[in-house]
Amino acid sequence: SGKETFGSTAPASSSQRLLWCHCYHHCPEDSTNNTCRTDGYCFTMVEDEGGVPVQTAGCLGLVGSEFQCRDAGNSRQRRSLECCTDEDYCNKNLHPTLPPLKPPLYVDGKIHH
Amino acid sequence: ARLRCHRRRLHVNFKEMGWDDWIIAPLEYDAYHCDGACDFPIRSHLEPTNHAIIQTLINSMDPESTPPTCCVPTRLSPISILYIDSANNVVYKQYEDMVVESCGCR
Amino acid sequence: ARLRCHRRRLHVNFKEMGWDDWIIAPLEYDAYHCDGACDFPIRSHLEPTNHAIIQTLINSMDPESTPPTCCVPTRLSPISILYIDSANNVVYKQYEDMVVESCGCR
Repeated sequence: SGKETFGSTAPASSSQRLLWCHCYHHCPEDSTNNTCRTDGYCFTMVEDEGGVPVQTAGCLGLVGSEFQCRDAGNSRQRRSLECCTDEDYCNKNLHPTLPPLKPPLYVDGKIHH
Repeated sequence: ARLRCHRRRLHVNFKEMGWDDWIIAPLEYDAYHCDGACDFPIRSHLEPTNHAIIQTLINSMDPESTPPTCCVPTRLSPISILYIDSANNVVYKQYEDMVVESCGCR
Repeated sequence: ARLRCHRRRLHVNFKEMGWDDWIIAPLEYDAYHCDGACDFPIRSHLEPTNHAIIQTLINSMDPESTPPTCCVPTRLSPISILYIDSANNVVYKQYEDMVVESCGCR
């Protein structure tokens, strides 16, 4: 699930200023020093990859940010994403944590995973 | 894990395609192509549409019901080709959308 | 054989996505998505670019070296959504590119 910390400041683009973000794991090809720029939001995400929490970070565009930053509550993979826009590299201060494991389904007395 | 959506090399050789009987120049050029995964969240440099974002979210909720979005060219540029037309004239023409400049998830 | 590139149903339910805490209406809509093969020759209604045609030809010459082109939305339309924003205002906004109108090979 996604925690959106949009805060009161409007996204970068409304003042035509692009926001710098910290990025790792899939930065743009022309990225330098693990940074990227966007008209929207910085994000940090943690996801469960085979039992190991993997953290990624980067830039999300303004288009669709209401959807991506909120994420869908019940994605198959455990993950948590947070967005920010208040200052350059604000995603360095985001530390999302994995949502709790969903309890197995109890149906007709048997445990169904 | 599969690499994420990015531009990859694709060298086109018109001679190998058997087109050197009508194309004079260039006989080869770098067209590039797009390949790689489009998974959540789709980064800004992949310029997703709202639909691509919605589809990606639904794919992550129910992968069997909906495929992920696809990594395709989002910006292309032309090249000019010198060739012999069907009336045996030598023609120099600009062909649009021949070279991938950037890729995105759609 | 796999069906050729075409538009398929995709019903989006914002409530199932957990968004009924900020979206007032509509709580569901038909977004559609694109799926299917892009094989040679790419028909005109799939509006291939020159690059898509070249890539398709090279894929048919050497499938291992180059993937086929991908079936993606080529025309999209907006929908308007009534929602509550982060400052608790009720907002009615048009979201571009939310519904697939046609698909093509790119």
